[in-house]
Amino acid sequence: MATPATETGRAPSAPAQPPHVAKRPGFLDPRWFGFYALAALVLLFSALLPGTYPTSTNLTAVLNNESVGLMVAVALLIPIVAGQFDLSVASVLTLSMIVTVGCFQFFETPTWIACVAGVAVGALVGLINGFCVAWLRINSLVATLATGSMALGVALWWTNGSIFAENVPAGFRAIGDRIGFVPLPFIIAAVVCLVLWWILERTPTGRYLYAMGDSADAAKLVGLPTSGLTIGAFVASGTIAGAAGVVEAAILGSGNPQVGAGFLLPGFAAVFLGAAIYTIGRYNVIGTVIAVFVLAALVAGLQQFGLPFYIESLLKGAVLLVAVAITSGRFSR
Amino acid sequence: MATPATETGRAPSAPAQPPHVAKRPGFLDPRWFGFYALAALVLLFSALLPGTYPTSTNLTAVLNNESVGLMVAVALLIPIVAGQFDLSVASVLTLSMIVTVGCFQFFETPTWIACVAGVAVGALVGLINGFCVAWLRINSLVATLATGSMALGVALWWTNGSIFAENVPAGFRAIGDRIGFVPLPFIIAAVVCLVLWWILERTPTGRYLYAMGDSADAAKLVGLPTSGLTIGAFVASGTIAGAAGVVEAAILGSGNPQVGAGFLLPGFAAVFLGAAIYTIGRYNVIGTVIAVFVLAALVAGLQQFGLPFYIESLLKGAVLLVAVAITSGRFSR
Amino acid sequence: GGSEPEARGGGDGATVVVDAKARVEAAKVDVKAKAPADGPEAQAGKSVVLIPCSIASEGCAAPAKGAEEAAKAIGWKTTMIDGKDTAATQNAAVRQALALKPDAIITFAINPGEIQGAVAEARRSGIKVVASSAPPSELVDFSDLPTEATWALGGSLLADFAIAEHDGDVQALVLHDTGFDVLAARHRAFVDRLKQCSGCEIAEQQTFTFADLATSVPRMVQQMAQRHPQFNTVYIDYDYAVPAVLQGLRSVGVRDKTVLGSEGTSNAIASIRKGEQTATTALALPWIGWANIDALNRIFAGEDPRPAADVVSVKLIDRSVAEKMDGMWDGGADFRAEYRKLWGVEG
Amino acid sequence: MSRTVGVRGVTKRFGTQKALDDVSIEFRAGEIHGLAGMNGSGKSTLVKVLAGIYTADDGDVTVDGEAIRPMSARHAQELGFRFIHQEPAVFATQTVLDNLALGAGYRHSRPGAVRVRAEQRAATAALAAVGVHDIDLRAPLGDLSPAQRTMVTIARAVQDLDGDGRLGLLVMDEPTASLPEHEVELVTDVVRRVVERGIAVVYITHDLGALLDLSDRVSVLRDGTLVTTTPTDQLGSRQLADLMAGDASEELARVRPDAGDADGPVVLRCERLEGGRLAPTDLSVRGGEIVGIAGLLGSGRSTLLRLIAGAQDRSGEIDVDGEALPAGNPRAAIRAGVALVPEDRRGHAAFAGMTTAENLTIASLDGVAKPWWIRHRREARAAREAMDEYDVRPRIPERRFGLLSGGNQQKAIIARWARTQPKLLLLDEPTQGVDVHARVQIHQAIAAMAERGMAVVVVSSDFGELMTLADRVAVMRRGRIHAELSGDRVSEAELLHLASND
Ligand SMILES: Nc1ncnc2c1ncn2[C@@H]1O[C@H](COP(=O)(O)OP(=O)(O)OP(=O)(O)O)[C@@H](O)[C@H]1O
Ligand SMILES: Nc1ncnc2c1ncn2[C@@H]1O[C@H](COP(=O)(O)OP(=O)(O)OP(=O)(O)O)[C@@H](O)[C@H]1O
Ligand SMILES: [Mg+2]
Ligand SMILES: [Mg+2]
Repeated sequence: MATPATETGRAPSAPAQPPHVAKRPGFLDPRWFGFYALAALVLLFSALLPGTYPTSTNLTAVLNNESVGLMVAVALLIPIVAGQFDLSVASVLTLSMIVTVGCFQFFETPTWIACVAGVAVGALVGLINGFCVAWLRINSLVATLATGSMALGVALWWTNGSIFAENVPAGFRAIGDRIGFVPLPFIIAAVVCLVLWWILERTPTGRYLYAMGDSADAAKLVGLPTSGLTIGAFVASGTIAGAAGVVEAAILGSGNPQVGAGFLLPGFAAVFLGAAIYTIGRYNVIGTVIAVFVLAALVAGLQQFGLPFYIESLLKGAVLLVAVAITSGRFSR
Repeated sequence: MATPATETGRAPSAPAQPPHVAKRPGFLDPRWFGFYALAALVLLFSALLPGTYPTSTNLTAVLNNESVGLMVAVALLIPIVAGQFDLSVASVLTLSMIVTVGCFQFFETPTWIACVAGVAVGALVGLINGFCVAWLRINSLVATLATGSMALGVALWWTNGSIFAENVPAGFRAIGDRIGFVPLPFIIAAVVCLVLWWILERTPTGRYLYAMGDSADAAKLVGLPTSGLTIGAFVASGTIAGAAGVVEAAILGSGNPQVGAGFLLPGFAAVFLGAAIYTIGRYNVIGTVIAVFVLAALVAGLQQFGLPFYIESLLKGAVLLVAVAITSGRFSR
Repeated sequence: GGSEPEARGGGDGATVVVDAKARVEAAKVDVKAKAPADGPEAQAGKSVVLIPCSIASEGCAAPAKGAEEAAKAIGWKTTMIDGKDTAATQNAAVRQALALKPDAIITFAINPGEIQGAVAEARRSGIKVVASSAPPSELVDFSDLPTEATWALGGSLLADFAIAEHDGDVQALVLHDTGFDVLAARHRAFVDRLKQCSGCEIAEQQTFTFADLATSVPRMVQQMAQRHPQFNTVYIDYDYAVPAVLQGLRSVGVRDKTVLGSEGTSNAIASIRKGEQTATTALALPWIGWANIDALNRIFAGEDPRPAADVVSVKLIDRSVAEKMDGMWDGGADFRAEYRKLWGVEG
Repeated sequence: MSRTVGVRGVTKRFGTQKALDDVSIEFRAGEIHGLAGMNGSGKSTLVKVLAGIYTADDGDVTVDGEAIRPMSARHAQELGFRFIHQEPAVFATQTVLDNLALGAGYRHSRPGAVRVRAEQRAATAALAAVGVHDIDLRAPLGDLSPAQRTMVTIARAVQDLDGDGRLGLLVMDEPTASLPEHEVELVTDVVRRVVERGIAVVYITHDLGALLDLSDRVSVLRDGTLVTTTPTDQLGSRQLADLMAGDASEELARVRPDAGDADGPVVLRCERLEGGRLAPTDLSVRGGEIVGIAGLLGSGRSTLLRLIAGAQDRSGEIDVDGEALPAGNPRAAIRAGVALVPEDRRGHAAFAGMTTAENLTIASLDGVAKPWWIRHRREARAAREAMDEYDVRPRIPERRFGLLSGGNQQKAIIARWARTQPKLLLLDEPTQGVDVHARVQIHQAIAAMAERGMAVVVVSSDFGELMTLADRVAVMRRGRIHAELSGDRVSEAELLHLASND
């Protein structure tokens, strides 16, 4: 039935290609959905709760709450970009808290030494992770599950069932405080995010990490220092988790081995949601940050309505599902 | 040193291929390491603790304790074989527990209805997961994180965070009991494992699942019913998690929304360790079962020694790391 | 429970405040831990497995460690197995304990109703089971230690403290963990006592769970604090959760509120000394352990274990008390010696 | 059961681009239907529509004139459509046996249990039917060479041939792109046998001579539209090329008629190089010289290149420009000026999720980035230049690389390495999946690079390509360099003879 059409009228010589208009992302581009969601939520709750929601107190509160979660999320993000998982992040946070407060409790060290110790212990676990994955070539899920378990073991060992809270100097607690309306933990988290954003989006190192995450074999053949990058990714992840632990210790003023585990899954949720709402399908810092705050704005609003705590679980799940379904699922094109 | 010799004696024309000798696994084959580790542990502890370790009571205790963990591990295994993650398993277990005991507490249903309800709720969440992944094409990590969060939300909603334990009939509690020396939960877990082993290793369906896990694109190109298989895998996973919840409810005699989350990471650890100690690099039922019991034998022995509690975290991590490093890491060939 | 003047329901504001102040002062003075006046001799050669709800949290672990100490004193062999927070692992711990063929198992802050299977199995094999810090229960040989009245006292004293502090004008935020049955008595007593005070009000009640305490409680507190700017008191079931409450308050810039917890962990006492937490009602945690061993000794001797529980009491600790303390309240002077004397194991 | 399968008015859009525009073709039973077209003209897209992997935006797949709706992969499978896709659908960790049985739905087994013996018998037969006898059924497919993998996929597609005649259509999208001569013949035999059974065959290749030889009719696609469908007996390959391009195409001639006198400095010197299946081998290449490597499937050509590039562990010495290379270190090799365009593009070269620009610049960000800052404008400009030079289409640097057609990906990978101006360029099947015009462009580019003093080693299963390109050809056999030819002695017949006889 098909009749072979003898087509003419095209420019001869080079085979023509339909004109590809490199489209600028428009307002309707799904990459903006995250911003819209955040804006809509804030507006909605502000309209409904004019007295308490759009207030600086509330902003301060939300920023303060999310700082550690944000740091955990970006700590998870780096290895994910490079194609690896770091499940030890939560335990590293715990260990770092314990080490920091332990420094005060037992050695009465100055604040800076305790902080450095907390961050260093995170970097160390990260180094071990990197070594296990890059050199021993262990699957990252297994390796970090194992090192995480061991880090937690060490934290439990030292605390032996108690909470460290002695001799914590006020200077250290100040890290958990705020300057004007801006909580210091948030400033720290923001700086971490900014640096990381620059590295991932604007430097060759970031490019290489994404390339490794895309195809480890090809990355190797293209001459990238894959071992170095892997180790670097895990060290960065561990260091940020360690810093998150220090900040959490300053916020709480104590070192508690049971704080930490709760940060893992929300962190992953933020990273995945981040890839769903911004630069679709690509794990990225901006998306992760937006995701953290979308969820926080939602939870804060709901709690101001006095809804019970389980609403949070339900709604977080629903938001995640709907966002991802819209932007990266079946309906995304 | 070697000079290019002119080799003859091969059939000409046909391209030469180094002969693949299908080697039988010998005693030193790494795939037996799991068995060896288990045997060595059991022997060691038996020698050191002759009065309490190699006893039927201890065996019963270990079998009973690990039944639910084992079911969770194989529930995780099925989607992993098919190349997907199911993070909702732990929450499904929780929800199923609550639903089962809730049936007794509020509706005083007969035992079988409560059990069916628990399993069905698991299957339902599995179906939703499958639908999200296969039809909505959402990344399985995100989808199951979200549905898991929602399942937990529902469980918390119904219980309002408290514990259901009213009207639990003795007939139901008997499911958590033992027949002679063999705990009924273990029999259930064993049957589940056996059926699953047969399906994964001995039927075309199992091969399809492994093929999909290898390359989803290729599976599609070859015309495998990838959507059906994905949904099936998640439904199976959810159903087993639901059954695990029913069994856990019977063991505890109560429904507790806090129980569940703790099963997730150990379950993953068992699946990964399983792939490291048996049929190297391939997720499989036998390896998973061995892994669960290696870890259980270790923990039981340590506890009988009265070693401090943190030793367990430390050693579990170390065992995982060493096992995987030996069998599937750098030194595996 | 200790002795206290009964609250007169619906009394006029002034009397409620006066009564409350009286009870507070009474509970602040040095409550002296002591052993029961009489009891059986030490039963020799027993072995006990101790299962705290989680060794990682002091409220569970400290009584277990007290019991370990006491068992050593009475000449028994002990093994401690970690309950690791959840009913599933606690159930497993009890089953693991069976393999050791002990004479008894003591669980700490584990509701036997949640681990019925393992408990039943243990009793079937002739092992005595004592559930410390759990509501009265038919499932075990003995469980009401501390007694329900003692738990309630911990709550009502905190309410009294708040009433006294604010002269009968308490605006309270109440956070309750529904996951532990024993806490219900404490929480109820706090709420009931406040209701007796006509000028007092509970601005809002919320529930939370132990598992996501670190992340959800600060948020919850922030939002409650913003919604009820008039509040002056926060009650949360146990000291362990107080740092999360303080975190929430601090982040919305709220200070100088009355923050109440209960249990008397060393962390809480340090925090009270620093003026962060306001007060706690302390149970002498190691003493609970000793009392449990005493109860068990009575059970082994075929006697009623209840007298062992009657001695355990509650002390209210605010800043003035905390400043005189070092570490947690362990029941004061020499209850250990008294128990030794009671058991006839001097030395 | 013989059927006429066809497409009717099929349109397929990707974003704003029409990959297929109102295409109607009929594939008659018992006929080999050739599909020709330049890279990116929509051939593979058409195949995927037939396979039910893409749903046409418009139009239908028809069987005996009736539209199949809805069309799905499952449906295609049930209709007996069998495909060899351009990107082979293989399960690398599964055994050869499973790879074969999967394609046939384990029809020698029961649903409740796989009958291994029966499946093995069927698999052996299926491989034998395509002339392959020496593949271990229990080996994971990933251990096989790409060519062997291709043979397995072909065996899988045609294994139903001797069954109950369920085969309705056989579509082969460049099955021979990286196959050596001998295997190409095996494949053509298979195709002929299938057609004899009265089954429709669709065959795609950029080897126009072979296409004309084999097919009865040929359809030409250009930019997603059907130019014509004509019987091949009225067509010469020159004419066909013109139809594809829409204008006169360049002569397929030797690009370097004056070669053979390379006297530049020695850039590559290998001594007793050994590793993998490569027996100790010596090789040296001068700057400005293009050395071809010929050989049969599995003769060690790719291995040789991988060893030099450090992609595989080795023993023996390698000097590049007088500098010794460490073993198994691709990074060091690249620093020393070695570039490898690997055989397995998808697995070893492409970053499918990244943009085309990122893929082009990944090997060297010099000139577009400082260690702390990538200059995105400059990068885009550099990428566009490279895309212009190698005619990578579409000319959108931001386009996801995985969405480019196979041939355009190949051109981009070559451009990636050309940008780094290596001293030694190793090309493994450089024109696989590349259309005739691009092929000429690539050949000219390679020649130009050699002209500038670069040493080039080209592995190709297409002996014609080696003749066109190489100054000197080393013939490999069983892991050794077995003979060397240069100048006029290089002829296809001679190469084939040397490659297949000791
Ligand atoms: N999934 C997709 N998304 C967007 N564009 C696509 C997709 N698949 C193919 N294209 C585009 O459609 C056009 C046709 O591609 P197709 O793969 O069919 O070409 P082809 O004729 O097979 O080329 P080649 O000879 O290089 O294999 C190309 O421009 C390609 O970039
Ligand atoms: N990067 C690599 N490192 C190690 N081994 C590899 C690598 N890539 C492929 N192989 C393996 O090396 C073996 C030889 O592969 P291949 O057939 O490509 O080499 P070859 O003998 O040079 O083939 P040909 O001559 O047909 O190119 C195969 O078993 C293949 O799986
Ligand atoms: Mg193509
Ligand atoms: Mg090759």
